[in-house]
Amino acid sequence: MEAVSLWGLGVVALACAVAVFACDSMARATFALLGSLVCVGGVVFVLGLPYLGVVTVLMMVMEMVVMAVFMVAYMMNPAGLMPMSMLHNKRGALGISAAVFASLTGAVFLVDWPQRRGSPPRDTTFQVGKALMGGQMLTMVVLGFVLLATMVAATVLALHRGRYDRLGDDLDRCPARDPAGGGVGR
Amino acid sequence: MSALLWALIALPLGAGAALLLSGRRWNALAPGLGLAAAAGTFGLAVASAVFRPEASAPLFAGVRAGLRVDGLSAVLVVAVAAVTTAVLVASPGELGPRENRGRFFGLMLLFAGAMTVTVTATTLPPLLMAWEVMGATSWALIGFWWHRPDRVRAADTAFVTTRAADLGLYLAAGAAMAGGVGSLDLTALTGAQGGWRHVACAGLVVAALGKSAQLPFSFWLSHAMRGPGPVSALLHSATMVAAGAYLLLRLHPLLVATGWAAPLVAWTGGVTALALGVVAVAQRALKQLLAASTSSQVGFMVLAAGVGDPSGGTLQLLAHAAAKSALFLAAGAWLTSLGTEQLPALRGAVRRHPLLGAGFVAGALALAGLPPLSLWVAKDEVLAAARAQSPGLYALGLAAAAVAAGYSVKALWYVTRPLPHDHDHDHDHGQEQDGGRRGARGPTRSVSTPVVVLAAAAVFLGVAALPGLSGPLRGVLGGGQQHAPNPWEMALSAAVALAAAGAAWWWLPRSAHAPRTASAGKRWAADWLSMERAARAVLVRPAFALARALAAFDDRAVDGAVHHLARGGLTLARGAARADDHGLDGAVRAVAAGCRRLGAWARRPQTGLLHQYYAQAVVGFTLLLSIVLLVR
Amino acid sequence: MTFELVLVLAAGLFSVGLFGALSQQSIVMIMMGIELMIGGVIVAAADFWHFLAPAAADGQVVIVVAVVAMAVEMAMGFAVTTALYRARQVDTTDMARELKG
Amino acid sequence: MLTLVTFLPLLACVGLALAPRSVPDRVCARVWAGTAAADLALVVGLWVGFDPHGGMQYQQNHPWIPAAGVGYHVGVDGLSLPLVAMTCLLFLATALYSLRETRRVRSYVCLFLFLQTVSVGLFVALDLILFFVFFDLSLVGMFFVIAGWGHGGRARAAALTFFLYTFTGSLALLLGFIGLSLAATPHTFDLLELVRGNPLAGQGLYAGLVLLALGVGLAVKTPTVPFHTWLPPAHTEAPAAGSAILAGVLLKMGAYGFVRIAMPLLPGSWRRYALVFVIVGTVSVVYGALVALAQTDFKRMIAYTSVTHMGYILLAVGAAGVLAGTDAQARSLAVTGAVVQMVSHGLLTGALFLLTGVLHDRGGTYAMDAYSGLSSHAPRFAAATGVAAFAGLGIPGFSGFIAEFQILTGSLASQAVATTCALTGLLITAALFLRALRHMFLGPSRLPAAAPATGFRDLVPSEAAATVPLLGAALVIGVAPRFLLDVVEPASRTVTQLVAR
Repeated sequence: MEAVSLWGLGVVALACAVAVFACDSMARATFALLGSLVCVGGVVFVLGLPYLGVVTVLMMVMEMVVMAVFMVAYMMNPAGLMPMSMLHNKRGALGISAAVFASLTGAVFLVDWPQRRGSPPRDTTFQVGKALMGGQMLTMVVLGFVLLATMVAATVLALHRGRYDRLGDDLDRCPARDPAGGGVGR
Repeated sequence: MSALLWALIALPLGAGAALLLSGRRWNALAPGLGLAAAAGTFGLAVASAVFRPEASAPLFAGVRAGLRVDGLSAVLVVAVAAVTTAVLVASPGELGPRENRGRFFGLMLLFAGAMTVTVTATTLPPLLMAWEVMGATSWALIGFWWHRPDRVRAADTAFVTTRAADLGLYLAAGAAMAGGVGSLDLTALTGAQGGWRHVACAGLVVAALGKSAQLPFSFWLSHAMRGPGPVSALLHSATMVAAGAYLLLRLHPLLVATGWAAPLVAWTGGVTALALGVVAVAQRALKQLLAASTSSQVGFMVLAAGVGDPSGGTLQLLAHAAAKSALFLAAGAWLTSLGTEQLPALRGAVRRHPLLGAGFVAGALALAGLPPLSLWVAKDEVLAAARAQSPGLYALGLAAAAVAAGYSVKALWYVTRPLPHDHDHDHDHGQEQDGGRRGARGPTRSVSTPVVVLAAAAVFLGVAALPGLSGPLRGVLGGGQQHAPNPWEMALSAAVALAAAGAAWWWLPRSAHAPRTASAGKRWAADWLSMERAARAVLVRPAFALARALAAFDDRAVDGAVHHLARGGLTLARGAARADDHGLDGAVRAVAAGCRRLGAWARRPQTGLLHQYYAQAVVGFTLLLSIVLLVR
Repeated sequence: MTFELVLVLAAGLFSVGLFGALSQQSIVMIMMGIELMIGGVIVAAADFWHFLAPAAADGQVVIVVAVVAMAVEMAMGFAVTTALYRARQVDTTDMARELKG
Repeated sequence: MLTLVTFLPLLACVGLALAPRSVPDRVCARVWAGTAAADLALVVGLWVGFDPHGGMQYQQNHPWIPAAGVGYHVGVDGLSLPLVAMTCLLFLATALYSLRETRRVRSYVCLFLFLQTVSVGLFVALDLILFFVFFDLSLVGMFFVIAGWGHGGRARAAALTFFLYTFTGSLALLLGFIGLSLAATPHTFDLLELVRGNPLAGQGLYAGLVLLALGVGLAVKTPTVPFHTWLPPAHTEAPAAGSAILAGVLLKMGAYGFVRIAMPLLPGSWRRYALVFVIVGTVSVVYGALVALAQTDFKRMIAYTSVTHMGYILLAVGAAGVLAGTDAQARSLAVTGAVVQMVSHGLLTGALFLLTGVLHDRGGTYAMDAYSGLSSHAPRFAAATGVAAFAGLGIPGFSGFIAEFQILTGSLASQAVATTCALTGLLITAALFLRALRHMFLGPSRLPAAAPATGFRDLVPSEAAATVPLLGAALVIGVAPRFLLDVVEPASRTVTQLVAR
């Protein structure tokens, strides 16, 4: 049963992945990607990690919806209305990715993987939670900071007003013409 | 007692130096002062001859400057002082009032002092010092009228020749020191070991022959005649030329000790006597004739020294000194008054100045060696001693005596001819004006008296040497195996002298008028056996050529080498600079350019295209992965 | 055998993503390619965890990190695209080559 | 006391240099003359208090560079005292001579005061490095004198040649000194210790090399034949006072070096290579005399005669090193003769060069054939030059004869052939001096074109006061040499014993 479901999810994932780059319209590409990543979540679920599987699926859904909003915002051919080939250097990319695929699969089959050690705990979610909150606390902290930094950086980058506007063209106006009044010494 | 000897030396040297420095300031007083000093010296000389003082002073390390008046030097000191006084009496006549008399009298006194030191020295250094000072004063006196370059050149020749011979004395001193005679005492020279004694003896002989104008060196005496009259009278007749003979007489023991020296000296003396006699006969000028005769007479003294007859030699020296200085004074006087010294032009000079003429005649007769006079007696002594040595020498001596008679009579003949008819004309056509003095006025009495006195001394000295009376003289001179001449020898030499005189007297009128066809021999003899030309060709000209060659070599080769070295240094420097600019700097610049190119290459992958970066990243990772897998 | 097959699946996903990232001009499509690659990584991590080391939680931590990475990548991608679009009104990598060396 | 004698001129020099510009030239010259006179008086004081048999006296020894074993060690003995006295007398003479100098008098005076300090310093130095320092400073001083006040167009070139040539020599000397100090244990440059220790007794080759270095260095300074070509141009271009000092004092530094350093410190190798020095000396004598004979320039001729006189010294010093065939008396006589020759050559050639200065001042040229019959124009000048020339060629009654007689007598024993050749030097020197006197002073009167219309002025008092005392000193040494020989003989005996050990 597990093998069959794995096979199914795998084939669907690969098909959706290929579809992402095959279809013209951005929207269809987005949903193909969603499909592929949902199958990935399913595979993880099947492999005994229900919590992580569900988390992956949830995140993918959110991302794809956001991506759809961007498609509309930037009018990037949302519905295949303006077919344009966004590809360049296809042969080079194909060659490299085929080479990578070949070397990876070669490695998979050539390396004599060690035997399984230990058995999966009863509750894998508890295992990852205890690990994150225990031994891997450093990873948890780092991830936390990374996420925070990403939020700040993404916001700053995306703002229409740069952080230097208030200082004028030659960057040395004193005091700065700050649209949002207040601040030190003003 | 040594104070007397120091005074004897100090008086002439001091007075001479003072007069020399005074120069023209006391021109009028100079003759008086000079004469006084000379007289004082004469007095001291007589005193020292009597008391025989001795003195010495430290000079070098282990070498003392010793002076002593013994038999031989006593006689000579008195003789020198006497002749100096006589000549200085005659000098004012010679020199005009405008001449630098201080310098003249100063130099003459300096010379007298030096001669005194020479005859009294017992060690080599003072002898050498006096010897050289005599040479220097003779240079100064010969070149006294220095306005005429030929006179100065003559003085130079004389000085250089005598100095060349004087090197022998330096050699002798060195040899003595090397031979172990540390004190350089003359008497101790025979004690020098091995070859050094021969070297010392050779040096002394050469120096003596040089100073006494013997054969190889006698040409300088003809140049010395260019000096003023009194100078020739004092230096080049009585004292300086006699110094060499005196030295040989004193060092006879050394000559005998070395074996070869005595015969060499004897034969040189004899040959010089003969050769220079012939030269004298061939001369046309009176002073040249007298000079050659001096050389030949000194030859007799050297002969005496060679055969070991100090008393005969000394007597010859004294007699010759008196006679020859008289003759020279007379010749000098005539030169100033008649303005010429050529014999034909001096015809009848005796008649013009009777007193002076008488002295000249007496001196000439003595010089001829005619029987009753002093030179004949002295010559006999010498010839007797020579005969004891070897008959060859005796024959040589007799021939020389004959020739001596010949040239004396020649001089006499010309001088005593009757005055030519144009009596007054003779006066003013004076040929070469010497020293710019007009010869108009006759010789004053101050010249005649010393001439007469000297001539008288020359005549009567012979008496002292007669066999009966010669005993005390020999005692004074310190004896030695003497050969009193036996009567037949004296008769033989008298006969030879008279015969030669008669023949000359007979032959002269004929040759005087005969056309002058001078044969090669006559010209050779007239030119003093062309010794000077030989010396100049053999020594002087090559020396100058060598000097010029060396100077050129020095400037080109040695200096050139240094400059080439410097130039080589410069080219090396330039080469290094070039190598530095193109070599090293070039390399550095090439490296810089290479880096720039590498920089450009390094920027090529940075194309700005995102996907190419991804491709590069993937390729990089795969390489890293493979390395990690392979390496581990 | 399924262990290797799942790994092949992961490799396949990774390669397709790579192909997409390399060949697409539009930034968004490139981000999609990267999304797929990270998905491949998640599958591989889960597979390793499941078949090799179920006792340790490291596999799961890798998955968590991968998920966070996916989120960060998406956020920053859109921020950069927005800034780029605002500045240059262009959204393809070919036009934005100012950083050329 | 010695330090005062050495550095008094330097004090005056510094005083003058710092004095305000307003000090007139005449005062500078007078200060120089006064200082020189004071220095001479001090040296006479030293001489009076000097005990001939006392060896090294008035010693002062202070550490200067202790790490390298270098000390400021000065002292005087029989060898150096006469030379110091002669140096001070010569500098006083040049001071008097230069009273009428007009060109940049202040720096001229300072240079000469500096030169006096350096020369006296060298003769009293008993430390090799101190000797070397003064040796080189003298070169510097003389370079500026020749370059600055030389009259020829080629003055600078001559000065440069002089400096570079002798400086290279001094480097060889330094090499030798270092070799010497390294051989001594503990390393020291002090002369007396090196003499006492005799460090190089055994090593044959090493000592030979050190002697070669010293020999070359000193041979360049006393110009011996192969290395003499810097002397004639240096002299012809130098001003009168400069060339008097160059000939009178600087040449003695090299000769003094042989007697003070080479012989006592390297007895073994000196004895082994004495023949080389004898040959070089004899060649210098004959070569110098012959080349001088061929000169047409009066000053250049005198320069070459200096080479001859230095050749005599080298002959004597070389002969003193040969033990075979001689006894101690002959060898010490030779060394005494060498020292007296240094003093006499200093006095006589110094006077001669000052007189040639007068000649150039009046006639504008040194060429001998430009002048004739000068004694009618300037009798006193002619008399002085005549006396100097005759003293130079070795006429008894002057110091030249005393020196040359002792040298030749002392050297003949061991070096018969070489000394006989050197004798010809005497004859050639006599011939060339007489030829020069005849050409220039006697005969009909003729002046060079450059001579002023007023004719040839006779000696002015300042010039007479400069040259006559020098000739007077030479005369005193010639007539009564005992006062000098009493001082020199003990020292030369010690040197002879040192060489023989």
